[in-house]
Amino acid sequence: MDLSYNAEELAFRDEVRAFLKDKLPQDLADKVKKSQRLSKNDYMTWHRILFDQGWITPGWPVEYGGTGWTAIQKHIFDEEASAAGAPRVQPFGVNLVGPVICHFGSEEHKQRFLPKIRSGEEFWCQGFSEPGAGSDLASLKTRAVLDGDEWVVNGQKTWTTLGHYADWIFCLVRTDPDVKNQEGISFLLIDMKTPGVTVRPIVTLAGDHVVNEVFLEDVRVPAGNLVGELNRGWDYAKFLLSNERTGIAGIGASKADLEHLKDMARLERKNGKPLIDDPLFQARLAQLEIDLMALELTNMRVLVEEQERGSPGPISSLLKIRGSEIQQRLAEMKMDAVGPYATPFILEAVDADWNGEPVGPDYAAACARSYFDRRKTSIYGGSNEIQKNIITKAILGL
Amino acid sequence: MDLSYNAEELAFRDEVRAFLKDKLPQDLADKVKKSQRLSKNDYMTWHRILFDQGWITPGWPVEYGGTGWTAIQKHIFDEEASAAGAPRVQPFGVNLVGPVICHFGSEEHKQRFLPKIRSGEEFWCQGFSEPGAGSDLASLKTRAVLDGDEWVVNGQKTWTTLGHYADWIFCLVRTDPDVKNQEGISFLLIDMKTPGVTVRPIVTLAGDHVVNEVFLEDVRVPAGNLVGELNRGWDYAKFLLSNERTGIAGIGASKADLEHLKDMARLERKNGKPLIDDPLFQARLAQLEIDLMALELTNMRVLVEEQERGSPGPISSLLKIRGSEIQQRLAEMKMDAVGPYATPFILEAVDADWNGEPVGPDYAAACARSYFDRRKTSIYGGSNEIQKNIITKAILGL
Amino acid sequence: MDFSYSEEQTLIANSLRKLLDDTYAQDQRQRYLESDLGYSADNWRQYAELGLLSVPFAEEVGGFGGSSVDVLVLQTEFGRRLALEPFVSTVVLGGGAVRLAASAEQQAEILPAVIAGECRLAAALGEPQARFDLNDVETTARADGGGWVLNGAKAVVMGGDTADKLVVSARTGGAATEREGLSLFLVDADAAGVSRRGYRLIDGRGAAEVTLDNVTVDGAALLGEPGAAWPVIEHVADLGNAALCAEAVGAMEMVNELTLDYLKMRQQFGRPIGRFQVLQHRMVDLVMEYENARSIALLAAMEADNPDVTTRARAVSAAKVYVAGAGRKMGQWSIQMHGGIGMTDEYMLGHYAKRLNVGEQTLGDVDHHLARFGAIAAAA
Amino acid sequence: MDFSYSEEQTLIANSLRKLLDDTYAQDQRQRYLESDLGYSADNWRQYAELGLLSVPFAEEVGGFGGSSVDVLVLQTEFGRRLALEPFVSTVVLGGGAVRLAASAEQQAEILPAVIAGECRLAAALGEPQARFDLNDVETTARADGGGWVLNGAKAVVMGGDTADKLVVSARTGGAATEREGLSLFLVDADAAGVSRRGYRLIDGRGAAEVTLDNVTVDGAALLGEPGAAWPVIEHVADLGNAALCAEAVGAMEMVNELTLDYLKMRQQFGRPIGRFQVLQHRMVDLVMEYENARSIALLAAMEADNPDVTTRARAVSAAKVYVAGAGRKMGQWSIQMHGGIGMTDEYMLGHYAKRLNVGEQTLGDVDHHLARFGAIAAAA
Repeated sequence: MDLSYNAEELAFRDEVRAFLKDKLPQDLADKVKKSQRLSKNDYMTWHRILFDQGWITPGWPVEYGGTGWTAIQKHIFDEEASAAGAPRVQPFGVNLVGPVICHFGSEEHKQRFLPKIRSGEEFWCQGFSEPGAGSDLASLKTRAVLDGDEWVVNGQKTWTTLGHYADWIFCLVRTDPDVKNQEGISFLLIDMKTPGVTVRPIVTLAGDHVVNEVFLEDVRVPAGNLVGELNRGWDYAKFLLSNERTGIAGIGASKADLEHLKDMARLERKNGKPLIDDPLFQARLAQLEIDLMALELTNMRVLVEEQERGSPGPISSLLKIRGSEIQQRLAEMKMDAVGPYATPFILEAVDADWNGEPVGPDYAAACARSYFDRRKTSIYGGSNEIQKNIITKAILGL
Repeated sequence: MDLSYNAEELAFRDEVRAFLKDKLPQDLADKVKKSQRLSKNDYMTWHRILFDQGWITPGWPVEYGGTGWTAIQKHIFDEEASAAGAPRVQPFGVNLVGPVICHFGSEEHKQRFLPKIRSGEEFWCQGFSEPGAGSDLASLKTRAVLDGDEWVVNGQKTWTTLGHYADWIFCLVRTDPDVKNQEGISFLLIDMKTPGVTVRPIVTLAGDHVVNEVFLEDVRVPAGNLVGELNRGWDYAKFLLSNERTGIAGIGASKADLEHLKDMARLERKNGKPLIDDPLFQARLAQLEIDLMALELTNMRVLVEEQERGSPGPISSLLKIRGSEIQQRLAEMKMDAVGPYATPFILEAVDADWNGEPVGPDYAAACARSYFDRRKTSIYGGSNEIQKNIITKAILGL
Repeated sequence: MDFSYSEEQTLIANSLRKLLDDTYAQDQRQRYLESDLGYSADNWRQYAELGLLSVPFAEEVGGFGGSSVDVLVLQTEFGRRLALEPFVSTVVLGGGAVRLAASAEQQAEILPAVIAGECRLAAALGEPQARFDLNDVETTARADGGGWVLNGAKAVVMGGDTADKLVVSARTGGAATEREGLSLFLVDADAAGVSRRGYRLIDGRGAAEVTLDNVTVDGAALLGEPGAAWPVIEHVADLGNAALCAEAVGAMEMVNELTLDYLKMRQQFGRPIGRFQVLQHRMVDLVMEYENARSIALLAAMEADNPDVTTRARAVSAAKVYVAGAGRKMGQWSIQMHGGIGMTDEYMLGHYAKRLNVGEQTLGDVDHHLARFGAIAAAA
Repeated sequence: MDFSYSEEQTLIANSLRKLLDDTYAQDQRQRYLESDLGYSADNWRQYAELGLLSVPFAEEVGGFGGSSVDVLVLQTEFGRRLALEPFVSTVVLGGGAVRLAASAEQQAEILPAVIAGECRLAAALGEPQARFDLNDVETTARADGGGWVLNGAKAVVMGGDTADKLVVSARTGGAATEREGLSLFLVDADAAGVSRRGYRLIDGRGAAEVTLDNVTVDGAALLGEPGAAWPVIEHVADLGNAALCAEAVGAMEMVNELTLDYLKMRQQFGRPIGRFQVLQHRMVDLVMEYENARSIALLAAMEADNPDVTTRARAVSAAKVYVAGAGRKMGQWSIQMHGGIGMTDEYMLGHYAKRLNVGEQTLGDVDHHLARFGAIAAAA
């Protein structure tokens, strides 16, 4: 047993740190640390830096551009990048559809799509959820009917994150309506510029436009855009979702967030002392840090196991549940930390190019907004209730 | 709106206080306040004092010995008795079978049983739960078959509180095995001295003998001991259980317990100061007291409504859930309050006639024991999960 | 013991409910929010006409002579519909300070316009460095001839963006966080030297940062005796918290209504999601939180007018702790039970959660009131 | 990074598990509990023969030279079976104090008998007034010729009822709760002036109140330099807590095994109760608590030997907070999920809950370690 990094891992960490120090633009890191809203350009700037470094798709098979990193190395990269204030790499191309294409796509798919995912030339979004198919994803209704050598797609997708930035959408569509739910679903790639695709923004209660509805009306898609086998889309979706869940624990980002919270709590004052020395606040902060430590170690255990055995397995549901709860508690404590200044809502104050005077301390503007925004972490990627159902079946056998 | 007692109620409270001051034996109150184990004699002493006062069965119809008190008056009595350290009146005769006999029993039942319940001459216990019928009480298997003018009873009851003290047991028995669960059950009164009745103690993890198994083997019971109509026992059980739940919230006892906890926290020291001034402990104590205040007021709202409308209704499930949680939190905080002295387990130290030297402060011996014992409050009387199922159906309509 | 509204209270609750039903459909509310004013001037006028703005004031000045329970009756309705008009800041806080601190002459001078809906008030009590301690006042008032000169900054003044007059706490004596030496002044919001930065709170209500730079007021602006305002400030905060608790209870009622409806309507896995036991039990938790919150909010309203500060503080701080805690949990749980739709601006649920959030963090958060209650409970 | 046992650790874990499987059936355990000794003398001998009592000691004195991770391997097995032998008090606490404080000569004098299973130790560090502060020592040691005279009282000394020798902390200087001026002495449990009141803890393990009334010891009884024992005392408590966490993790493993089995077996409403979603999700919570508890207990074991007190304290106090909290919740939830049967003495579940309870409240409870961790975290 040895819970510390070995020499090789430490050397890798140094390499990552040097890279981040050298290549991560300071203004970008500042935006992230202040929880400001990032533009598509901000995301893509960082994406291209990683691409140039050859580090944009660590999880892919090496022959398609993967780095060959171990699970631990991936974790180290994630943690260091978060600590340095790197933006989150948008996962839709890189972590979601990319691996599906690598594993199940045709040679044409690989050549057509993978390079542009890596270079960032094409931005992807995800077309899974529908108004009537949330937790019960398999009940989705979007239909694709073959007409000559084209699929004609009709239906509606929702909660499409950054769909308004996207060039392509990967969709689950029903290609056989006569079989039971999970069967008869296929995995289809659709160009967002195709006639009949309409994107409508959904504004969240935090005042942001991040997610969208995507309407598909007689959208004609080349037959060759279907990935893998017809009516096997559910298998690919499960493969994809289990990749999604691992990242979703967000340990690295939460560790960085905790440091930010501590910095705030050192500046805020209560009863004439730094808030961080207030017994109640300190105890709550300590409990949160301890819970994060425990989860981080469990995450490492899972990673090491994954490294030895192959895939992450249902245990990733467990990481997702706890990881999302911790992200929410962090946002909650930040909001509590700023006291009365949590309530003023100056939406433009979280825009990076805003030059106005903040209301209260400059870190206050993002707090209530983040608190409400973070409620989504226990909903998306399969709600925590769904994760518990998965564990119930897959691990407990109940 | 007026949340204070009116003049009549205040006068009643004074009357109760005077009675308690005058009639509650000091040594009995001391035992209760120290959470010592009470003997049958202790319980019966207090029972007889209340009987002599005419206050033993406030909930009964006046013609059978009820006091005619309003719901508020009953609450006042309960609260004052708890605060003064009166033992809990054992409910099996007085609150459970008594009202059933009053409402559904024959004239013979009333004349035969009610006076001796009131006088305490006969001690009752409850024969509902079975090894295979806990939460799912309606699946009970104890059979009663009519043989001439006698029921022949075979089966096993469990969790029979104070069955070893009891003269009589009221049982749910299956009298028609061919209909679905809730039907075919009858309500039968059985003399514990009848041949074939065997009581076996169950020792709890707190080291106490309070509950028992009761084995019924070819027990012959006069046909006339069946209460109400044949195969209608489930209705009487529901009537009885909803009475049980109201009392189970235990607001009065919890208020007394909270004062005891505060006294302990004033004596215990942490970091050189009284524990009650420790910020974490004080905050937790405050939250508990506030939760109890809120529940007490909700309880009063329910009582006033009950007074206006008749029966308590499904809302009593809500009181039971929160009331039992508060009882458990009180026990938990007492255990936490005594720190290292919570772990020594000197069972005899909670016996009233024990003269030994305590380990640690004299209030410490009962703490861990009570903590474990209180786990039962969210299990008995229909577990809190069952209560939530009841509310789901009866109030929410889900 | 009686938990029901009087006949008069029932009448007024019903008429207010009807008015709000007619004027607070979601699209109407959205329009108020998007307007510069941030609420409906029309409704404000109607409240005045219905006499709602007169509730807690003495009959001598044209008031209704009502109690905090009467305020609760109104606030519960405002909470149910998330009304945006500055009732709390004008009637409960600003008006509360005036009626508790000011002389009869001053009240006769100030309050009739308030009652008529012609003068909106706000209480500028908190300061940027003070967190929730209203005795932490650095704003100063210096005697100058017969009048006073005020300097300082006030933070997150609810209703301060649209108020006509501000009740400002300032230090005329004492040091740092002392309770002695505080005074209250009534200041015209557009007086020379007063600058306001108005903004919206996360629930859409208006507030402001207020700066006082050599603001000159005359002697009549001082409400009550100089240096003796602390008991009034503390009482005003209690009145405000009792009112915010009542408003929260109204909002909670709707949270539960929306959530229960959604559980019955929303189908997943071939049945209403309300058939899943985990959601059923969570819904029971929501109901329990609501019932207890309502109980203790009633207590706070009953005691909010109590001049005995210990009894009043115990009830109000208990209510604030319970209601704020329940409100946060209910907001979180109800959004979770809705899933994605609960996260959208289009659906009302989130607006209720935000309203509960603002109530929670106004005039002292849970920790603040837990400590206040705890000190009383430990001593008792 | 490697979370697995070494080959040697796996071997020893397996042989200990086999021994305990053979000797700790429920009725056997009950007999040990009912005996005067309170554990199995036979097992104790076998532990010695297997070399288990030598694990943390230096090879020079016949020890195995093992680490706290090796102790974790054993403690997890002891926890799984709720073994009653005084391993923690003798090997981890008493033995830990000797190996960290005593000179090489003293260790050579004392430890071989310990390793051979012929001398049981206990660490008498806590005092009746001290709550969990081991620097709050009122017991005094007065120099007397070449030796010392000890007076005072020690509280809830785990294993103190059957120990042959006690490691006693006493004040040779300093005042009140100062960390300076503390010394450790090895005292024969049956020395003149030592009186012990033995009793059982709620989980059945033995402990004692110890009174020292003019107890005379010679100079060799002093372990280490006089007045400089605090770092050793603090380290011994960390070793103890790491071991208790490991034991708790073993117990939790069984709690989950019992509960999951029960969910599958117990039928109500015509199906296994494990088909009810509320119980399913609660069982998932149990699994999550267990996995995280195990993770952080490993960290505590890894760091428990670290001489850097900040790193060590951070890991051990974090583990204690997490494991104690998880243990309490798991005890409560698992009993609840069992219903009545979980409340009985006949069924093993309650015994696991009681063991978790004692671990939680030994050598500092959650609040104690939350404050210790919090101070480090706030400074970092």
